[in-house]
Amino acid sequence: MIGALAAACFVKAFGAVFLGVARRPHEREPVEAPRTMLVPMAALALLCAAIGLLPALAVPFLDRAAATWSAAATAGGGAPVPLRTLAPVGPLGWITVLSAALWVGAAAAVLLLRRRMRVEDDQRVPTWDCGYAAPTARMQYSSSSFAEMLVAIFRWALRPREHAPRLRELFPKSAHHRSHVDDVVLDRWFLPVLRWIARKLLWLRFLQPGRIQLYILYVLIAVLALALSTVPVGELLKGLVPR
Amino acid sequence: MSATADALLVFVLMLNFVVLGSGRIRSLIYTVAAQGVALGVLPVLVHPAGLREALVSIGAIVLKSAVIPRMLMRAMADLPVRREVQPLVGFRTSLVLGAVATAASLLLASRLPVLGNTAVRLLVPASFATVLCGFIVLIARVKAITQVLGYLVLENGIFLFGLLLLDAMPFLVEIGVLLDLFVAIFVMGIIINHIHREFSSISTERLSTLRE
Amino acid sequence: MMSDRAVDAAVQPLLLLLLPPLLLGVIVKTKAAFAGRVGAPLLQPYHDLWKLLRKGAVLSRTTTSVFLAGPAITWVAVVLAGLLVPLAGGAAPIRFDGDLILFAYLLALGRFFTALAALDTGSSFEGMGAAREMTFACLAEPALFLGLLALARTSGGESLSDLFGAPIAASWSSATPTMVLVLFGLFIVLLVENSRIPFDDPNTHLELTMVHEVMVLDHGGPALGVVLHGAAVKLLVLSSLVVGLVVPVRVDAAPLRWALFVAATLAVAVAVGVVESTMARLRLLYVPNLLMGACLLTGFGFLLLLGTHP
Amino acid sequence: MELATIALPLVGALLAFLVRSNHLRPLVLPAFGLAHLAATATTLASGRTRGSLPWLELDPPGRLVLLLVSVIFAACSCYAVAYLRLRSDRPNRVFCVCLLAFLAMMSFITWSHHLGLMWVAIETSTLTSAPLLYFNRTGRSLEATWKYLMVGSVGIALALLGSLFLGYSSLAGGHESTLLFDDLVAHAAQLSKPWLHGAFILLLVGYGTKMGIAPMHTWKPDAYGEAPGLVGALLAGGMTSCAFLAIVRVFHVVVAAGDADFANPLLIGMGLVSMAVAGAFMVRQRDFKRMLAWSSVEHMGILTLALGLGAAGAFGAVLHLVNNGLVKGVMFLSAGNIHRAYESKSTDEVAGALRRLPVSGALFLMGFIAVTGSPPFAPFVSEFAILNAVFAQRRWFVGAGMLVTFLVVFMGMAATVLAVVQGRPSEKAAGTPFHDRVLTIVPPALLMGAVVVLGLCVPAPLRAMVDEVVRYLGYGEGPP
Repeated sequence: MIGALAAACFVKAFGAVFLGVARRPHEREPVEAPRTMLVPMAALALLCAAIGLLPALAVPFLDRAAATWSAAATAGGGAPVPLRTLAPVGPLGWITVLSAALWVGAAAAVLLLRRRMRVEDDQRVPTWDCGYAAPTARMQYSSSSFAEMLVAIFRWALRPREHAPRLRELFPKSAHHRSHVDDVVLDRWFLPVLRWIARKLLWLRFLQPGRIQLYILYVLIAVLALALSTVPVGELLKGLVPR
Repeated sequence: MSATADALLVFVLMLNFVVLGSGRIRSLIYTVAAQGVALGVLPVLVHPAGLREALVSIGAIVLKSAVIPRMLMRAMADLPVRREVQPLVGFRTSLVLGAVATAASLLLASRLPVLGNTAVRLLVPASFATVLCGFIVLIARVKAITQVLGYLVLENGIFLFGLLLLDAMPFLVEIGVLLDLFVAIFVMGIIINHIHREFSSISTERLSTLRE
Repeated sequence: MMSDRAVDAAVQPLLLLLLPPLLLGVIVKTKAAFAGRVGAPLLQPYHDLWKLLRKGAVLSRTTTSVFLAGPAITWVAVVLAGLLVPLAGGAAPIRFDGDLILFAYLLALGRFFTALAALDTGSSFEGMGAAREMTFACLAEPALFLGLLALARTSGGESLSDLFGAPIAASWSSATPTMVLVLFGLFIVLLVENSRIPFDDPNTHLELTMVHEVMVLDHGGPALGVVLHGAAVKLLVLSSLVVGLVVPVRVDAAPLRWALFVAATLAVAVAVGVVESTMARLRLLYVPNLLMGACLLTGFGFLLLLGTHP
Repeated sequence: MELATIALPLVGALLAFLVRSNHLRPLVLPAFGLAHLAATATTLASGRTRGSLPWLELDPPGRLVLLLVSVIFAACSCYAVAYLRLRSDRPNRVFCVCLLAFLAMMSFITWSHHLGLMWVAIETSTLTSAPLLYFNRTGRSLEATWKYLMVGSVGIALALLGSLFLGYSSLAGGHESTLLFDDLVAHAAQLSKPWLHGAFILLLVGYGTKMGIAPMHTWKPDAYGEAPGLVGALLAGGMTSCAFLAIVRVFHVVVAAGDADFANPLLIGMGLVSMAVAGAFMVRQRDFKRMLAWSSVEHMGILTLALGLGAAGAFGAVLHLVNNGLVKGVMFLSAGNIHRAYESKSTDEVAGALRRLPVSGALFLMGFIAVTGSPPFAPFVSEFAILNAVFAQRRWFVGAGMLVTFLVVFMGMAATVLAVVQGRPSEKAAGTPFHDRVLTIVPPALLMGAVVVLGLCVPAPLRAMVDEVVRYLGYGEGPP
């Protein structure tokens, strides 16, 4: 489930942001980020691809790290039991072969298809709109509409917030509908609990009202409390009866 | 010899109740001074008379019954503040508390292994009672000057207990303790003056702005 | 025996590429038979594909390079997934521990890129299709995974080939309830993944009702061909899972095995056709419930095993 | 040999009293402060720890506290010069005299080896520090001084009674009554138990009041909140350490008497209570000086708790004593700077300290990160050792309680400190004449440097002293 949810989330994110038509006219022409920002991202991407392609390279590093950790686990004595080293776990050979096949195959297919379907820009036509009179860019699927079905399924957990228009007049003018899902765990459970605790702790402030007599009383109470806590109650009762 | 010591100790206990019950600050100071005198005499009675004991008792008498009360009286004189003692907890309740405290200290003392040979069996309970009465005065009175007197009563109680182990305390330390008491009262007197100048009253109700 | 594996390895890719359109033809034929029509000839899909591959292309102005990459990558992913599955009871050309996870995620990869290509066109129809497809996938994937896990537990192996080989016969006898549940579960997954009737009507013309078709709405010419062939291969791959379950018999002779496999696959296609013609499309709101049902089926099957098998 | 460390400051006090000009007098402070540091160093290096009188002897914990007090005073005295220059409007005769007298008394505490003598020293130090609190001459600081003096004196009176109990317990135990630590430890086995227990309770409450552990902590937020930053640093760094020293010495007697399992639960209980109270009152605290006071209450709670853990916790406790002193020094001095620059202590008016006072603000922030026990700094090492000890002894609830209080304290302090440090200073704040001066920044920076160094590696001589204290407590070799 998690894999599919992740896929859905990234399709939504990538699609809404990069693909389709611009929803609003840009104030100023969006310009590519400077090279210094691109290079780090590219480097990281390459690194991921490299590990994906040749996991065998990363294994020795991971092994050593895991070994130290596992050795520490039994520092109390006894021979350090090394964790199952990563090598035999993952069929690294096959993974390399398959990912290579995937890369090469995909590249070849894309190039082949692109050569077959070379179309000059001027011959391009608007997307097929099933004959609708005036499709506007705003009719595209935005991110919340994309996720609407999923949110509906998990409504009990996500508690989406709806801002539906309330129609008041007979002939409603412009209306808007916005729904968003806030960070459930943080907003719904964590912060309210913290606020409640803070209120409870504030209530304790009456313990320090500023009157000095009370402070001296606290000192006396401390002595009595300590004295009583050490003398077992039984002996205390026995002690009440003077010898 | 121990009979007179016992009598004196009973007198000290009585003074405790007078302290708790007295309504006017002036009488409070006199009572504490009387207690000072009674305590001053005790070291000579309890331990075989020696130069050290004599010096300690003279020092105590001079300090507790003369120097400090006069200082407090002078502090009282230039404070045009009403003379009554403002009790936080009514006089009667303080007296009842005092009685309970004395009973408890008597009981506690009876359970603690006091060495038989000390001439005075009553010494330990008396000191506990005085300490607890000092606490009651500190907690149950509003005016700052009465708190100083409560502290004095507390010190008297501890001084009483100190009589048991006169030889443990080197003479120098004994005088040090008395000196400290004097300086403490002196500094408190100065602060009371400042309080009066700042708040034009020495009741601790004005002294409760700092709170959480 | 070595030559036998080599034969398998050679036959499998060929079969992967050639057999699938036939399955589509068989499904169309069975539906026609049910409707009392003669229906299109069995080889019609081959002709469609051939025609599409040679047609000219029309591209929308809003599309970027992602648009064409979608179908290409999907096709490659599905074919690779095909290579993982032991078609004829033998061993798959590519076999390693844990390849069932790779298999599921290759299918997911294909779906991912199809959806991206759909969003690239910027039309609300494709967006709707992509949204629905992703939602259904979220519910179908767990069913697939649980089913494969249940099989892995019964057969004790960890790679697809171990699952579907000899142990199937043994597990049918030892854990029949599980096998039945997993079979139904996988069959429902088959229907969802290939957007067959209960979930989506492949040959409807009403965009609003489509799921998978509307995603590929804007593809034309060779791209559409690639998409159709990819979908067909996916159908073959998933039905081979079902076949592996249903046909436990292990026969040594290679040609006989392959023949048996082709026959069984066609039988599955007929079954799909039967389902399509007997059931109507489910309302969109009920689809999640049915998918939840599939998950429960395979999940329950898996739970049943917890007690018995180590 | 002890003359140097005690007499020197007294001579300094006298000199300060004699110096006429308000301007020159502050210079006496660093002179004698550094001289005192030098004297301490030579005394410790030379190892001559036996005083001329039988009652004066520097035992291992005494050495450590003397060094700590001396270092903090040296830093504070340099800071004081600039501080008194900035506050030249106010006569500082009483302030300088009392400051040096305060140092003398603290050294006297570390040297004293007789319970009664130690009591006199602590009482006098309370009396000498009272005028320091009243330096600002406001109604609030007057009230703070009164409370400090009153609660402190009552607390210490109980400590005197406790000392007499201890003396009497040796008398009741058959030996002649004595208050010398060596004799007490020697006869520890024969001390009569009820008197010993009574003595320990009274001494714990008495000196606990001076340390400021709950429930006797009530004077601390008022006193530290109203005192100038300099005095707050000295009190939080020096005075509390001396009070803890007194409790360590008494605890040593109790351990020698074999009653450790009587004392440990008390210490752990008091420690946990003070940490909880500090945590509770730290939440939504708008006055950052009072927040520091609550942080001091919390750290005293940690010290008491660690002392109660026995052998394992002793190392952490002693190390934490040093770390806490240094970090409190940094926090109070930088808080003093911020308070003076903004002329307000409440987080409503104070904001953007990093912009307004770049160095002090940074030190205040680093101090906060150190005080809440974050890794690169010293308190982390000691708190980690303490927690390690707690969990090694399978005290799950105590450990859980500590961790929860650390979290609550961190959240409480973070809210206040970040409100002070971040944001943009108001125009009124930008207008005030006070800015970071060399002498107001260098002392806290040096202390911070020490905290960082201690966080990375405990230097050998210090390590030796700490191990000595652990041995002194009778636990043999401390944990590695």
